Amino acid sequence: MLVVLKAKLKDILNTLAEEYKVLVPAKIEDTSKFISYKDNVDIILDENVKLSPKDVFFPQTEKMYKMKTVKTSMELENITDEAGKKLLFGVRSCDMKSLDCFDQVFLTKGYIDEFYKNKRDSVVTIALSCSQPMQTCFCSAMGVDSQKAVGADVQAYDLGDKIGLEAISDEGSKVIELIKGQLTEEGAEVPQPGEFYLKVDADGVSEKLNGMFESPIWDDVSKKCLNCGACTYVCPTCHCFDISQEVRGENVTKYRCWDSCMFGEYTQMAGGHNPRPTKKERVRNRFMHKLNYFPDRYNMLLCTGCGRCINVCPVNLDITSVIKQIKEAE
Amino acid sequence: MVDLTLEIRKTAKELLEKGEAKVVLGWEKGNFPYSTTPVFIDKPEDTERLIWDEYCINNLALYMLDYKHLDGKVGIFVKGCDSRGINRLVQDKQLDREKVILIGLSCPGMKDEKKAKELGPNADIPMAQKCQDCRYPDPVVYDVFLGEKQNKKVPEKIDTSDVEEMETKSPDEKYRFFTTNYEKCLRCYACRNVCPACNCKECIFDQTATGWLAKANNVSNNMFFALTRAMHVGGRCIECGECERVCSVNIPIMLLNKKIIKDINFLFGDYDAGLETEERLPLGGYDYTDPEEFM
Amino acid sequence: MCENCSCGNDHNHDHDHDQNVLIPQRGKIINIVEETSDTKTFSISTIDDKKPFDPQPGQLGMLSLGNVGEAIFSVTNKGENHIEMAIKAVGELTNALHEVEVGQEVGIRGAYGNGFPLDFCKGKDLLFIGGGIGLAPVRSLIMHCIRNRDDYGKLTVIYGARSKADLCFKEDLFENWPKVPNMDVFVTIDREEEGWDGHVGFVPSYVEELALKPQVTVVCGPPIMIKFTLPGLQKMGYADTDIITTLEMRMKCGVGKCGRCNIGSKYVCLDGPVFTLAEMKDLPQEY
Amino acid sequence: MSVNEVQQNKEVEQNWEPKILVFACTWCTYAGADLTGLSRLQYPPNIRILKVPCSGRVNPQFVIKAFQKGVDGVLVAGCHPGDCHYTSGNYFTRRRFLLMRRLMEYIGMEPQRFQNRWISAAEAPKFQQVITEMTEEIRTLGPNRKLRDDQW
Repeated sequence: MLVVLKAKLKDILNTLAEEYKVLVPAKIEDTSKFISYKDNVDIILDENVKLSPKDVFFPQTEKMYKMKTVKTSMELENITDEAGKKLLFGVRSCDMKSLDCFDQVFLTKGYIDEFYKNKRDSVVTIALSCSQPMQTCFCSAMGVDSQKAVGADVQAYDLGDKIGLEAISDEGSKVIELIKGQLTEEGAEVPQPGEFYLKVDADGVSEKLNGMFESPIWDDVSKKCLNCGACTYVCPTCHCFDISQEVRGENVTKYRCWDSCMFGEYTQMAGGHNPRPTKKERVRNRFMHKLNYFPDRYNMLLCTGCGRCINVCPVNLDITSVIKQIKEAE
Repeated sequence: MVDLTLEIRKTAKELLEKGEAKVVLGWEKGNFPYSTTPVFIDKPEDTERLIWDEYCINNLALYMLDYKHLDGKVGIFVKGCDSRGINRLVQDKQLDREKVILIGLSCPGMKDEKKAKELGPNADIPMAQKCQDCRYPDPVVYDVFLGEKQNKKVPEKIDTSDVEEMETKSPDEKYRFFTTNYEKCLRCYACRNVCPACNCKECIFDQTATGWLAKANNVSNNMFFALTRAMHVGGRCIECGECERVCSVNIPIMLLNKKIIKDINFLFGDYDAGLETEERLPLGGYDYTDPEEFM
Repeated sequence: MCENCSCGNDHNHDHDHDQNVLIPQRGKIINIVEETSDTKTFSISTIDDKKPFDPQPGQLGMLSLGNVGEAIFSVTNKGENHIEMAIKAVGELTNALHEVEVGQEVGIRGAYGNGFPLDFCKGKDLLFIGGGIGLAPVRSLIMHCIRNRDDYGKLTVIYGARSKADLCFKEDLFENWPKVPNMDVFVTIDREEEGWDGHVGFVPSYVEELALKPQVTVVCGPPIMIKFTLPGLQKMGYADTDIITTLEMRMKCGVGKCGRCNIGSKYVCLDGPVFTLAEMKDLPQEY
Repeated sequence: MSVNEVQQNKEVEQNWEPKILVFACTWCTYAGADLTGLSRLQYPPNIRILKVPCSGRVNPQFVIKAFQKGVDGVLVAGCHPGDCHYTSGNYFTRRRFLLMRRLMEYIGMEPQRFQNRWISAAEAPKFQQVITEMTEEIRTLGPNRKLRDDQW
């Protein structure tokens, strides 16, 4: 396997930065997320970032197009995406899996979301295996292999003081080619991942939920929920958005931005009717969507076990407990 | 910490068995040694789920809004901060004091869950910031009290040294500080939703049709949110620090709330929100002798 | 599978894959008909006088006013070079739309949704039941049947509104449709009213009164009307698979991405808005 | 941003004039502004007056929104204490904005940009003076970028 010392990682990133706009997981302003690589960024390799990389592909606020409205006329003007290839270094298996979910949503079922596709096509990914799961991690229960990500261009392995690299796709081979001179060939074994703290058994949970729309567990589960959007905004798979506009006199910018199924306004119709009026319906929809509706539609769970929602929930509403409760329900 | 778990369970069980309360709100253990989660018990046999340990940090008062129309009484365990939250809701006529049974608990100060996650299970976990700043560890109102009051010596006035330090900076420094922080804001509204002072039936930030706050996330809109919220909870904030605790991107929200508390104390006389239920709020009243700066 | 491209859609569709589906075409309002005090029908064509898209009966279109917003409406009819939408003023955008005049430029995109099952309806007698603005989606199918009159059996319309003034599409109801061969139109209003010599009563009871033989039925109207009409139909022996209705949810993208219009694992914008009663029974009751 | 736009922005900057939003209570300050005009008292044309029924009508979010939308300064003006048409509206105003002014300063807004004054219907010279002074103060500070929502 081609390896590099972690201490020399920045040399590689510097080389790659000549070709790509490199994004790395880093600590910044008392949180952590993927940011543009610079020599002085505080890269973190021992744990996953607090905010998922989804905003690289699906920004929290994304301008879509502009309009000029003068009296009765309305002219449309497209907005072009910034050009250039991006390279996302150090994406964990859970977050790679979430891109798989995003691809299903944005690229299939008859319509392609061009905004997403343009960004997706311009990003090359280097996935990084996890040696020690964080306490809130439960990816293996969601069918994610923490050592081998789906859809990565390059798979990187955490080998202690070194990182091993393996090209997966053609794009990945190009990346390796660029840095080949800085890598050494070594016999290295992919280490076994550490134990998961959270024991979750999600087998059959999708099927079990088929008859559970009216189950009393939703009353119980939703009681403590505050209906904030923290879980949905840190979730790497949550992809709901709203479309709105900013009006500046004649100039209108149409944009889309993240939305959350936890907010009452989300399904509120103009006439006043709201099909999901209370937190019970909203919480039920969130978990049903993740564990039943999405599998039904796209044949995969809409949860990758990254544990971020467990980490941020103000009231510790824990999806693994919900899964347990579902499985134990009559 | 005195282990009151058994007493808590017993009290809750009695309330439910005698039918004095329809439901009892407390805490149960979460999935981690350092986590608890609010629990709503309506069957006597479920009272075994209740616990009392150094991680029962959630302020439960705001849940009373969900039980406004319950036919019957609600039992609720209250620490100092929870009890002030209850008073606030009663003061805002959001809650009928007669409909709650407050079971007081003296709070030794809860440990910092975020730090516990970072430091691991064997570390010495520091007290949560909100508890370090707490001046009312004993409930200020209760119907039943379990355990013993600490009557701990607490500072008479809120510690605003961090606010004062901020005030000494130049306008641009201050602006940079707040905007770098609010640039991170996800606008998940956890701070608002967890706040026992926020009890509007429909929040201004949810009235998208009015156009006050666009959904677009940018630093200007986020600052609009932060400042408007700070003003809206001005005089109502009970310093429970829940907003700052739940922020998923660690914005020092209390720096804004404490600034307003400090100024209220200075301008209109010392005021601690949530200590009583009859008086007018600082911003809901006035005094002819208020400082005059508008001449 | 879609034969036009490799998009993986379940059915054929005519969208252009080079076109960004979330960006509308530039269109304009070429005609406005005032149906009732709060409902107008807008005819919309592209800026170069073409039909913005070719909707199947029951499909949806996303209409926007530049500085107000965008919302989805069912297409009530189509012409050579335009589509029609009947819009009731209920919210921010719809109120603004009611203020505009002919010539106003708008954004228009579509067609979205599944539309009515035309193959299934072919050759059969069809009963259309509508209440208030609920006639809007049904009208697209009625107009289709009239245009292709030989392909369908007897057509019957039962339509009701609160008052005479609230009746939509009056010209169709009283002038055009009664002249169509083998077509009956029954109109009712909720309460007695001066100058009205037609039927008085609610739609559900009128349906039971008329006691037509079981046939393929399209029901659209306010939830309360649907709620009371369906049991009546079932009592009269109408099959669940023959009862067709349309559902509505809040929508933003119209193409199954933005997430909010789901009922269970179905997206109303993509898999709906047309569902048979049999299909609806498989969905969670959350609409 | 295209080169053209940068050019335009520079021009805007060069020809920049302070833009001040005045929330004026209809009973006192608005009438005072009226009298200023009737008395032929000159004041800088940099203000836009927004008439409110009472200075107590002005919510904190009005002020922040104004800065978001691009004004360089905000003045909230109403009747003197004791003169409120609704008896006590301006006492509430006083409390609210004593706090808000401090909060705005605290987050880095220059205090000159957000001011409050009592101006009665008879105080035309005071209106003239306040507007003139405030305009000059803001002119010295330059255009306001803080809180502005200019990312569109």
